[in-house]
Amino acid sequence: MTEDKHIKEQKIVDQLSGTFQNLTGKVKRERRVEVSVEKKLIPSVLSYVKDQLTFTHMSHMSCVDWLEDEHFELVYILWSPELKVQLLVKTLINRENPVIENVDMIWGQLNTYQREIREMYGIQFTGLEGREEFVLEDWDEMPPMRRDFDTAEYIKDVFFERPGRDGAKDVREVIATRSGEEIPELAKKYSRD
Amino acid sequence: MPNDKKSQKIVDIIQNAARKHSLFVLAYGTGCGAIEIPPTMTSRYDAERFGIRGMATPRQADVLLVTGYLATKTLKRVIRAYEQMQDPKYVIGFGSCTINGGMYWDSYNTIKLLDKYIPVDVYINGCMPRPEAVIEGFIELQGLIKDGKANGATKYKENIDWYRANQKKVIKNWNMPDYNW
Amino acid sequence: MNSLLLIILILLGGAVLAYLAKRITPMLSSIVSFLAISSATAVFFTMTSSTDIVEVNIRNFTLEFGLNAYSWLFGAMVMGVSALVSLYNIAYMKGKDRLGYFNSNFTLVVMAMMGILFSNDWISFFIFWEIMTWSSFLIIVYNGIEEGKIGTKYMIFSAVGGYAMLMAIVITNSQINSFLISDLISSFAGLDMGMQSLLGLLFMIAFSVKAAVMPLHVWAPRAYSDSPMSFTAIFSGLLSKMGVFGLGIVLISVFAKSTNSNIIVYTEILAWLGAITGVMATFYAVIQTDAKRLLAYSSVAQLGYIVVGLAIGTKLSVMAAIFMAVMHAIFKGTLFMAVGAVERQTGTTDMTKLGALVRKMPWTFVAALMSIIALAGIPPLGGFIGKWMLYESLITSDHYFLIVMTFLSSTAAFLYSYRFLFGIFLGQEEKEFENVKEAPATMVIPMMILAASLFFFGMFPGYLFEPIANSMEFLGMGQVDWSMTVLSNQWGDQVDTLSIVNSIITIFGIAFIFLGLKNRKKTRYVTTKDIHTGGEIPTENENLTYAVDFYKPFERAIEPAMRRKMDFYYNKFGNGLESLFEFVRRIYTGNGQTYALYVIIFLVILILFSEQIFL
Amino acid sequence: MDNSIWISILGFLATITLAFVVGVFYGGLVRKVTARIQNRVGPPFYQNFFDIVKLYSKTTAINHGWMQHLGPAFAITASVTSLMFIPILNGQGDMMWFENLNFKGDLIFLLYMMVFGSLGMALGAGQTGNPYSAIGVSRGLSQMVGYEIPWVLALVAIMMQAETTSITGLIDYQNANDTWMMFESPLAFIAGLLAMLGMFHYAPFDVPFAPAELASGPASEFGGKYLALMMTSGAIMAFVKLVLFVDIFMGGASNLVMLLVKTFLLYMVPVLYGVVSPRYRTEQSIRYFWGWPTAIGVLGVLYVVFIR
Amino acid sequence: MREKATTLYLGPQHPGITGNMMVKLKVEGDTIVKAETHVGYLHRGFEKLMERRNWLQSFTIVCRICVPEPDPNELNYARAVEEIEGREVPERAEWIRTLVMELSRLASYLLWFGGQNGSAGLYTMPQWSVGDRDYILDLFEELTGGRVYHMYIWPGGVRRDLPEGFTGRVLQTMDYLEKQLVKYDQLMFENTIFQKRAKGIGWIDPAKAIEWGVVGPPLRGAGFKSDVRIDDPYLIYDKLDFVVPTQKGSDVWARSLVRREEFQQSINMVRQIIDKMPAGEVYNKIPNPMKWTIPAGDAYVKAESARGEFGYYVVSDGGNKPRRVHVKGPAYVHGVTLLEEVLKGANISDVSFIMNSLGTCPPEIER
Repeated sequence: MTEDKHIKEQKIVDQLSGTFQNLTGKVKRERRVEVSVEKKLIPSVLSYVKDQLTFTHMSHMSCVDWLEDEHFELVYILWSPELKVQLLVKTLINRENPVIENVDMIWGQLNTYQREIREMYGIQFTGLEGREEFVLEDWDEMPPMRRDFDTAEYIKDVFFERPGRDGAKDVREVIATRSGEEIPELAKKYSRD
Repeated sequence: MPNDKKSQKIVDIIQNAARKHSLFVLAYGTGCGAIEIPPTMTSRYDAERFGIRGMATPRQADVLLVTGYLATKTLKRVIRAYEQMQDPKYVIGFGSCTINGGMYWDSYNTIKLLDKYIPVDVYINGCMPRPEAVIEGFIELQGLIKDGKANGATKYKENIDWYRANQKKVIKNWNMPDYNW
Repeated sequence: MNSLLLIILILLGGAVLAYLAKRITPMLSSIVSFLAISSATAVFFTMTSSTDIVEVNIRNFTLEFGLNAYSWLFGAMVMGVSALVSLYNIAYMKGKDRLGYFNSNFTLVVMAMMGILFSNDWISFFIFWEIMTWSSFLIIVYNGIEEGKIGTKYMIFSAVGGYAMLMAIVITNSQINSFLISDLISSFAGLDMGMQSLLGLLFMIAFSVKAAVMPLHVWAPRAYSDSPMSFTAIFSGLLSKMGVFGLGIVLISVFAKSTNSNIIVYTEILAWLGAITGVMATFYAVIQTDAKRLLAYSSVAQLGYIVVGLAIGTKLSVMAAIFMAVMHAIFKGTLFMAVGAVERQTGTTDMTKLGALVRKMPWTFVAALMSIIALAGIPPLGGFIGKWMLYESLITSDHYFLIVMTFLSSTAAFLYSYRFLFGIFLGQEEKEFENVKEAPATMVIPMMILAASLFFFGMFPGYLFEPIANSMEFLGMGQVDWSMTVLSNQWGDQVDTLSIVNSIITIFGIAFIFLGLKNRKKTRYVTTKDIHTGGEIPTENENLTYAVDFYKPFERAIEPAMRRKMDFYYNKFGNGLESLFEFVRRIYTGNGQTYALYVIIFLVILILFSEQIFL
Repeated sequence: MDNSIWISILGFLATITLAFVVGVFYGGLVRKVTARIQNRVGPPFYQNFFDIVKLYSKTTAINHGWMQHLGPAFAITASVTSLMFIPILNGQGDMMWFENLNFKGDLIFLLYMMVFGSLGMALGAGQTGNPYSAIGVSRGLSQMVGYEIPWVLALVAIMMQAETTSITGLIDYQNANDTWMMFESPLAFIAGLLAMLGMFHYAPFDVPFAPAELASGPASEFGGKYLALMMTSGAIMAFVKLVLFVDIFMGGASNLVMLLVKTFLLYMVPVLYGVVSPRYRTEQSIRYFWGWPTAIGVLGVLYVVFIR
Repeated sequence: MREKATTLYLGPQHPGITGNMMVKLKVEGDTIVKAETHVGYLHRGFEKLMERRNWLQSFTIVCRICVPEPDPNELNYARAVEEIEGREVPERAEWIRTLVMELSRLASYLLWFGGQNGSAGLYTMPQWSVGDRDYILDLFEELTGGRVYHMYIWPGGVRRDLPEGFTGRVLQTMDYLEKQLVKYDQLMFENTIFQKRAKGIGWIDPAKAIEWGVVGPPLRGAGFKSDVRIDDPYLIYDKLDFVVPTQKGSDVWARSLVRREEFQQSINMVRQIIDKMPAGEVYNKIPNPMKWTIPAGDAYVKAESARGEFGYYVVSDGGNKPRRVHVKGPAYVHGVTLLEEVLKGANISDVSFIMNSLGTCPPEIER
């Protein structure tokens, strides 16, 4: 990852860190640039890169739950059709009070992404419009994509247990014992007991 | 139950033969198994040979094909579609997910055992079942119909309370009209 | 006393009494009106005969009243329908304002129509014609200011028609020196060519206004739809038939004998105008959202067919036209009454708001269904017979493109027929109309009687053919063959209505009973909310009725034809005339007495200075 | 009363049975032919019998009110009554069984009788309150206005040529002149054929039932006995339309074999056209009928009027 | 008082809908005034499930995200893992991966030919093209053992080498498909009714296409020469000779033509790959999967699927399970924001038609 190999990528990082304070950026590889900013800078950084740096295409927006570090990481993934560079804008928000500004006026489809993240992680986007329910229906538990949501516990309460899963036994083994058949050698081999 | 051919009346035999040879499938691709339905219905496997045919609305359909796992949101629609169908009606559980949850056994949003919620006449296993397996399942169902043994709908009506309790356990906001049987 | 005068006097007295009776109680006014009309009907059916002739001498000229087979037919239609409508009127108008005003004018219209039918000379014809125009105008403006404009439009067109008629009468008198209708009939052929053409044009304009033929139809839809429905049943069903009545006399008895080639061109043009009226009015009816407006346009379209039939002038086509005129009076009367019942029970006639009244108002629905089937011309009801004869007459008289035009409009009529029934009676049940009840019996019974008569005439059209054949003989069409249940054209093709009806009833009965009885116990009756919506559960306030822009694709397809709206030009023209007619409106202050006074002054002037005017 | 009424009732029943069997059989054959074009085996030709019997044997039914009975009842009434009034064979010996009410109605009556069923069906569909049904009806009726125009033009042309409006009269005319109407006035035949494509509601004119948009269209809420009766009447109606067309354009048929051959060949026209065509939108379909077919129909009428 | 517009529930149980989703339409007449996409009927919580499975177990899951076209998912996941871990992939494996990708693209287009024409009411086309798709599925079955889900592309290469004689059978199938393409042309692209239906329908404003996030054939149909295979080259696409077709119309017809041309291009590419494929190893073996850990880091990789750009954002926290796998399918934008926008003012007849042309596929929206 030498400097001379990624000139246009480095130029983007330089321009961004020159414009915004507290912005750290690096070139990850060819055509991949990553910057980290404070959460209050997100709207201005996004509109800057869209208008000035030709990152007109919004590829993706993601969220990672760092439970241990007590923050969520939001990632805005942008693409410049002219420079052919993928830009990842990252920001951290507090896990206790997950609020960030809504930016769907910059890219309309961000509305969908933010609604999904709101539903899945419980992050509030101030001023975000749109239906409260996106994917889930009548969900009254903790937002399911948070890492402290235990699906195994949840399904025990709500759904019927999958037979054969009790006691972490192998399915074939359980079925075989139930019907009184001989347990095949193959099954014994994989038994977890 | 002596439900073999001898004890059936002649009318029943005709009816069952007609039912057997004419299965209208509700065109509802509930899960990812729906991707194997087009090959089943089209030129290579051609399920229409056996009188299997897609129908657009539940009023006209005989067979509800649950193609794979059901998310709880879909389960509600499936129940509604199933109850809108007219007797005699049959359910085919398609794929491992309907049998025991399949690879989504620990998902928070899919049901694991289909026949706790609606009665299933025939299961087809596999992930996904090949079109040959699907047709095999239909032929199995045809055999059951011929012998008058495909009585899932009757079972559902008799045990409606039990089924309803199970359904309401998963579907939190039960705002569907309750049907009187 | 002569029965004709008796009828006129009963009705006139009824009008006056109805006006006075509102002082006692408003309801009484409607009842008086009903009593007057029904007793006049009783007199008409029991005491009149076609030989009654009575002469009334005023100063130096004579008004002659009489009855003939032709006017008897129309008289029977007018009296029969208006008696039922006035029964309906009692409940319909209950609780409305200014009942005395309404009912006296209502009775006056019936009186005027009977007067027109009884007139043997053009003077009394004209006088009653004007009374009819004025009293109907007064009812149009009954509802208020907005109706004032509609009334003005109606008045302008009626005035054009009236002046045309007046001129025609004056010219007739100057040519043959007689006011008698029969004299005109006998001596028309002797007039010179130019005079024949002129008279023809004037009379056609005069009657076409009331019959709402294409360029002169503009007043009709709004006037029909915005009057009280019990009056519209008469307005659209009967009053427009006076135009048909006049056209019948002029076209058949007068022109048919003419050798003038211009006249034949006129009748051809009139036939085409009738057909175009039919198509355009049907298209307009298809895109309406208000049930009353829809029926109003449909009336215009139906009158188009009748005009076609009269203008073609073969035996079969005239028979078809008169048959359709009678049928139209019956089914359109029923439909307007049904709409009135719906309006009374729900408060609206907007088809985008109504829905699923079939369970709430089943009898109204049955009446409307029968009428719609007749309107669409579907066998076995009466409407079919008129349509069949019209087509047969068109094809046997080589009017090959006219048949396509009429067929186009009658096929498009299925669209608005269905729209009407669907919009009001079918579709999703609405919370708003949950507590709607069936209309009172006095409203339902007249509708059912009329609907039943449609069925009767569909089965035995011969009962109607007989008077029609007689009146055609009177009009000089010669001997007309008819039979009780068999229709036939001049190529010898036949349709047997009795076997059609039998066949339909048998098969329909078997199928209906089969469906009703099979698995009767296991048939679940569900609400209209329990439908297939892709598995979703519709929320409460979501609209599941397909009601707005029902025929959007069709509208898109006929867009080129609809681009030039005739109404638009007339409205422009009307706006230009607005200031001119401002003073006219100032005279029509909306007070009944003023109108009555005005009418009386007009009549007195007409009679006193008749010599100066007419000679 | 003498025996003749029983014989005629037997004749009715024989006619209905024939029409039903042939109609259903054709329905199965159509599925088979379609399947062969689509590179597959297809259902057996008697598949539609099973379907209808199965639907009759459904034990429950949904009903949204008594008007829903009306739709299928009207449909079957229209098809059976039309059948009664159509000459099926024009020979002398066989005619006895299939004569029915042939001489008591004519072409214009039939035009209206065939609409009777559609309007009834539409009313039944309206009662259910399903928006898809209403849209389907709106499309179907709109399209009907489209194809009725060339159809009437075609009929007017041939009726004026033969100077009769009765179907038996038209057959007699063709027999007397020893020709078929399709050769006598070919333009009218083409217009009629194009209109017939619309009457059969195969692609590209299947907007009222377009599954990709409307599920089942007007029949969305009809199942079990209702759908069975509708399928029965549909089978009979297909037969009626075919026989009518054969009668007026192709000289009728003198025996059953001839009838089957002619009707089958005729039926293949809309079916084969449908197999390779996508669906028109409603207004496109109306405009299509008001375009070339109508022009050809007008020319056909003028041809009869001026050339003949 | 009911609202003016009629509500139409198009789905989830509706034959015209592509998959298990619902478009709630508000219509006035047959014109749509508002469309709302409702998804979630297929939500399984894949991304949650992957947190509970180790790196290799997740492979069985990713392919199930997009049912009609599972291979881009496998590829993306594998490439993301390789990028974070820094694992080398043998040259031959890259070629085989490309072959698999192009075959899967062909299969997907064949399914699309069927869907597009099925929604237009031409039912012969699905019968032919879905039947022909089975020939490709047969190839997959021979190569991977699975008809639909292959689980063939693994980190470090592909699971096994090509079977004996496989390339010959691939070429045979390509010849057959090329022959069939002529038939498809006759039935679909030269069909005047289809053209009448397709032209001017589902128009996307080219000026806003990039901003709205349009990718794949719809974007190329709007006149943009945008393809991940040339913009951000992966595998061995830079060594292949192919054109990226574009059209100006930006309507259903333009998209159809783009797809038709790409179908031809893919056939050509498969031939080139088989022609030039080098010999060698296909698999850089991974350690014991239960103990296989990936160093902390993240990667966003993308690949061009038949419906557009598929993106995977994979985060590792240094453990033996992924911290986060976030999938972005083309339908995420096409099926929600774009569809709602395009359907405004459209005709009811065209809803399914437009959905097919955009390639809406619900499982990748909700996962």
